[in-house]
Amino acid sequence: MFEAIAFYLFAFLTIAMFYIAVTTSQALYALSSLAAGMIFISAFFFILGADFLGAIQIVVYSGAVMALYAFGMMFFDTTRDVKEKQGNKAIIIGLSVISAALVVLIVAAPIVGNNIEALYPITEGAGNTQEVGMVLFTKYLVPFEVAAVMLLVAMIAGIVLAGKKMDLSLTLMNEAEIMLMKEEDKKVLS
Amino acid sequence: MLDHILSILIFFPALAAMLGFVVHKDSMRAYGTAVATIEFALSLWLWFVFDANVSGMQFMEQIALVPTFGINYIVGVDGISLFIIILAAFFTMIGIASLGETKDVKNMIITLLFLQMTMVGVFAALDAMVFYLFWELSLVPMLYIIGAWGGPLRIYASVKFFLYTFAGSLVMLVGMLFMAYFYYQATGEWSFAILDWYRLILPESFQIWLFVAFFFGFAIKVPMFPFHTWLPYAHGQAPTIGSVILAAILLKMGTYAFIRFSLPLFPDASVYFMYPIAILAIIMIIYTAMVAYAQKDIKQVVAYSSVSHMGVIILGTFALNVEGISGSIFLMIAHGVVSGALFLLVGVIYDRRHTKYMSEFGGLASVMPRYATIFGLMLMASVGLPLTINFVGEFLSLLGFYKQSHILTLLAGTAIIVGAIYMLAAYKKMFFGVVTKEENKNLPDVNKRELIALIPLAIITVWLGIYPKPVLGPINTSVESVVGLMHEKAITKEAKSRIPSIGKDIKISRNSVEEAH
Amino acid sequence: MEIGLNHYLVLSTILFAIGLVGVMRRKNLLMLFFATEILLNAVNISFAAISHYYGDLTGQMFVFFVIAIAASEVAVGLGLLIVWHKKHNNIDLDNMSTMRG
Amino acid sequence: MELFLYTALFSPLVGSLFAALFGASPKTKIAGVVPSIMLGVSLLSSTILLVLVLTTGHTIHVEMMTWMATGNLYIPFGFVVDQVSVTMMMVVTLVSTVVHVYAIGYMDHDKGFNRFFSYLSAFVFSMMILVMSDNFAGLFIGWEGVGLCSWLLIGFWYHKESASWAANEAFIMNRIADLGMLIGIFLIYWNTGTLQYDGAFAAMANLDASTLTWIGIFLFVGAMGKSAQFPLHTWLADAMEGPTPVSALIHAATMVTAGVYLVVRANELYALIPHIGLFIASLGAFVAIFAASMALVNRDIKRVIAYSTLSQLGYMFVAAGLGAYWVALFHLMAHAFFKALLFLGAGNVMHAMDSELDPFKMGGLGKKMKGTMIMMTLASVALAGIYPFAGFFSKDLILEVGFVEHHYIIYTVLLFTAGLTAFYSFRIVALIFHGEERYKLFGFHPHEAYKFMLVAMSPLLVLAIIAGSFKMTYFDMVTYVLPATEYHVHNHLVYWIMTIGTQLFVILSIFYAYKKYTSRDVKVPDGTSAMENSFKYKLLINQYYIPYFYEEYLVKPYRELSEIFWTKIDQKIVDATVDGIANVFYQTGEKTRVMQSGNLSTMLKWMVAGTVALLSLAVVFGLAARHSGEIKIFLSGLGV
Repeated sequence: MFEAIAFYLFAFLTIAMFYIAVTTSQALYALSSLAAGMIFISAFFFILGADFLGAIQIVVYSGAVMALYAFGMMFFDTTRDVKEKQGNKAIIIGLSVISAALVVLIVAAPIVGNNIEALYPITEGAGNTQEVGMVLFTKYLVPFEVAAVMLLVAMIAGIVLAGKKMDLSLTLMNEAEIMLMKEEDKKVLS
Repeated sequence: MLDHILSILIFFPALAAMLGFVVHKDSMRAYGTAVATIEFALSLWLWFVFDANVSGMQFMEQIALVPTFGINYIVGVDGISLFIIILAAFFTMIGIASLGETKDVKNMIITLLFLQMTMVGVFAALDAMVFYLFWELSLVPMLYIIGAWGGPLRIYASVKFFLYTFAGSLVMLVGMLFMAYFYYQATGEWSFAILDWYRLILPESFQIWLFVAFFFGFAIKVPMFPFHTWLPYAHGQAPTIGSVILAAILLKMGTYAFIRFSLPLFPDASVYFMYPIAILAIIMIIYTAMVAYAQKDIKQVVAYSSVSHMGVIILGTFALNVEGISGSIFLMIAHGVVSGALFLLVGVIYDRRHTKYMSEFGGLASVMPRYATIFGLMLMASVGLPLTINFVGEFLSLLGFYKQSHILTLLAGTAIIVGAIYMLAAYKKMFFGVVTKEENKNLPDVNKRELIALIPLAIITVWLGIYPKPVLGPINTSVESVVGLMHEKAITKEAKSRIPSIGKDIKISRNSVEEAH
Repeated sequence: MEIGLNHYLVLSTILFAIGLVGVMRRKNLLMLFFATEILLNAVNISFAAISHYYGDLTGQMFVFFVIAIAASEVAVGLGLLIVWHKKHNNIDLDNMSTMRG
Repeated sequence: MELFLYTALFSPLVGSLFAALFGASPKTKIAGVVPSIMLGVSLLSSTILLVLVLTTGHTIHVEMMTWMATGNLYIPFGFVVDQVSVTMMMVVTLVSTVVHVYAIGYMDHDKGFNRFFSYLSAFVFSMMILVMSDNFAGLFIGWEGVGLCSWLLIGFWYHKESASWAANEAFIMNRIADLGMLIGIFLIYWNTGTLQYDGAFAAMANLDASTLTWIGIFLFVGAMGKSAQFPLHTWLADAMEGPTPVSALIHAATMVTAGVYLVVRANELYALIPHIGLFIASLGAFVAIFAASMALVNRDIKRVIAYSTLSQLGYMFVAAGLGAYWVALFHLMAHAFFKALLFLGAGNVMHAMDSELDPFKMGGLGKKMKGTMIMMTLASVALAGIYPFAGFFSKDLILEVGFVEHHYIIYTVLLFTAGLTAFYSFRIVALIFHGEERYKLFGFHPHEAYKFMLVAMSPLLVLAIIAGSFKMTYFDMVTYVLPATEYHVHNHLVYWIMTIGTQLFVILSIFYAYKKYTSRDVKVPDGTSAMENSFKYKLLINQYYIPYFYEEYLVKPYRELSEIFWTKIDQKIVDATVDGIANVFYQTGEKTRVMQSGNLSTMLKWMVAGTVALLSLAVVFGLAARHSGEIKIFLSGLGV
């Protein structure tokens, strides 16, 4: 019963948050609601007994990813409304709803799931984190390491890409210098 | 070395081509000639050690590639493929040796050597997948030759050549996959080995569908009417060497594949489709001969004449008896030699005048007597004069088909008339009359380098015309086993009666199948 | 009122649909990234749910890797975004049409 | 003995190759002399063989090597010297030796002297293969070989448009006939299993009549082409574009008689199908009168002789068709001698008149060219068939054959033709050598040919006179292999009436021609006289409009059809279809390219649309798989 209440509550909350995230024209609203949605999602992980994932979700999304987003948004003028030309809404909504309906149809079909066998069954009596660790460091060791390398690469890539011309700082420059720079290359900064 | 002679023959040119990248530009011609000569010598050695009394495959090699699906690298040679391999080596050799002044000789020679690998590979392959691989690979160097060294319309011509033949081969690939699947269904094992497939007897309806699938791939390559239109463009735009190789070897892949695949795999379907194909062949013979007569460009005349001659080859193949099939294989070689030589000859005059229009010439017989003589010899070979190489093939092909249908042979026999008409008309326009054009008055006669290519061809033309036995003997032995196999495999009454039984024991081919495993 | 696998899958689908709406509707590159994150998370829920209901850890492993990939995607994506912004002074999708066929 | 056989066969080839060595170099006498000597050797060997065959009655049969062998087919290079082939060998080598020697003088001033001898000797070699071969395939080699050499030699002066045209015409027309021959060979092979003469003829006795008839027809079609029988006759007159020795050798004495030789060789076949034989005879009789009529008016001496050849070939076919094979062969031999002589004489005249061929522009040449005149007159007498010249024994024999076999229509036609023959022969003799010296008007300075040319011609002259006396010897010899039917009119009175009547008729014709064309009234025709404008004259001078018909209704349509095939069908239909298919894909790409606007947002929409499509497919297939049973029932309900 508790589980059901929790599920519906968080389901409502996530849907609402994400709905705001995709519809609002305020970047800050979108960012905030996205972050909230992410955290609510972690609730599902906890309900499902995937404690480790829940923790990861919070750490990564609300911590790292959101920080990154916020960082990114600082570059742009977030106070401004995001102007978006709206296309044909019917198509967008229609396509989304149809695909959702189809996916539901597929997953609801009893043909799926009747004959699935657990490849790495959950060990009784061990905590979720422990289980995850066991599988992760045995069967998935190589992908895990590769993922680590990938993250490192992504980090470096992010720094390199975003860090071009980082050495100039607008705050340390006086007006004349900024004007001069704008003359030279109008596209550098907004 | 003898055990791996075929692999050496296939991969030696490719390896040499790789090394060719580091050879200096100026010594490339000598390098290419040397490589091609070694290859040719090897192919002659293959002939020398070939046992003409064995009808099955010889020098077989087998390396597993994808064992799960029965795809193996299997190569072998019998009397049917032996001479085409030699011909391929021969033409690459004289092609490189007589290569005129073209831009980028180095790349041309490298391309030619790669092409040679694919050509030898196609004729030696005994696994359908390997065959298909080489078959498709052969398109690439040719595409490159036409597209890079061709005439003004070269891009159109090369793309048309590539896409057209490629589209056909894809249908063929589907056919091969089905064939392998049927084999799997029948035996519980996957196999793409042709010799395994030979043992499979399919119901007639399956045979018909598979035959059609294979037919598209082969017919476009041959090219049979109405799939022939890529050929005039390809020949018209290709440089001389490209046309020579294309006409002499690449076209033979189609007819060779008919004999290697269609006939023994689908004997009933072959009988079923004999008349339609014969009618197509007759249209090819007469129609393209007439089109050739209407051409203004000497190279197009030779190109269309190729199509016309290929019609006779197809007809001989579908005679379904030893005489006809032997004749058609012999004619493949003959046509290779003769049309190759004719394209070389056209190249000679093109190098001098940079035009191929016959109206630009006239009276060349007095200006270039040696050229006119060799051209005349090849012309006579092309129209099938006895004691030249073409006659043996044409005679046997028509003789063979006469057994199947009198009227159709009579119609096909007009090849000797219509062939003479366009060839003589072209010869008259180019060589007879008085020299009218000022620039033709001082044309130099054929030079040494061109003679290096032309004299051997002339000698072969006459030699095999008078004494075809060294070639015809091995061909005959292998063809007998093919016909015997077909007769034994045939299930319909019609096919049993159309395909003659060979009195001799055809166990030989079975044995060689077993040896393969 | 037992919550079954299908509940989660339906939830996941709805979230996915919202994500799709975002992907198609948004003309701002940054917002597009948001929408992509929604898509990924929607899938994550179904992975976790399937993992739970079938007692198999593979689903969770997948989620783990998806999160890792999402993180690196954000890092690289944002980097590119910044470069683009520096160059063109906007991040409007309609201006990105250099790949016109 | 094999040595002589091979010598006879291959020495012309050696000569040819020797001359070919000098092919590209300027004129060398040796290139003419050596082939002539080689032919002399060949003649000598043939003579030895003849003597051998004549005295012992043995035949020589050798097999040199295998040519083609595959399946059940086995064709060797085999040669046979029997009574028939040795006769042909003698004719061929003798006439060609004479012609070679003659040509050394005739071609003296020609640039292509060396080339000429190479071709000419190659021709002799081919002809020897043709007559000596012991199988049909070998015959076909020679058959095509002589065709090739004929092409080369007719078009020898290739700078002349008419010559190269005539060469091509001859080759192509022969090819049409060769197809018939080829089909005949195929029929023989598939019905008898061999192409060797002896084996094939032995097996033919067991074949049914319709097969034999077809074989006979197709082989004869081949013979019709080579021997220029109607309707494939037009090439022979045009072939006179070649040098005159060529006309003498190829288009009078040897190659054109190959058709007769074929029928004679295949006598065992034709004996089984007399109805075909009758057809051959009828066609022969028709050609005899048909060609003779064209010869009456023609104003080109070589063409007149060519028509005369055609006419005589008709005679030979009458004999062969009626089963009198030995008579046909005998006439072939006699004809070769006097016709070659006639041609060589005409060559002398041409030489003297700077290649002028119109006899009306000559006249009175007899004073300057006595030797030539005598020879041509005697050859014409022989041709006309006056006792005791060769023509009397051979040609009158054919008339007798017609009479004895009760084919009176043929007999009458041939008799009438004999008169025509005499008339046109002496028409040109009179026009050339007698009467007014009209050539002076045109500024010619005629001179007699070289002495050695006349000497070279003399063997032919002798043979033209005395060949008839060998008749019985010859009969005894060839009847070893040919049916030995004697043709005698049993009633002596009838015999004498026939013979004397024929002789008188012929002599009258000669006198009429002589009188008509030596008179002072003979003028160079200028197209104004009433006779020249009459329909009959026009019909004859235009060769019954047959060449015109061929040109208009066969050659032109072929050319136009070719053009249509190329420009309309090949380019507009076949190729356009292929390009059209390619274009469908190309245009689809062009059209759908718009989808790829480059706008990320649009592309994302397309992506989602694609996802939806794939998902729908998955659902549809899932449902179909689930409900396959119901679907099948439903479909069967619909009657699918």
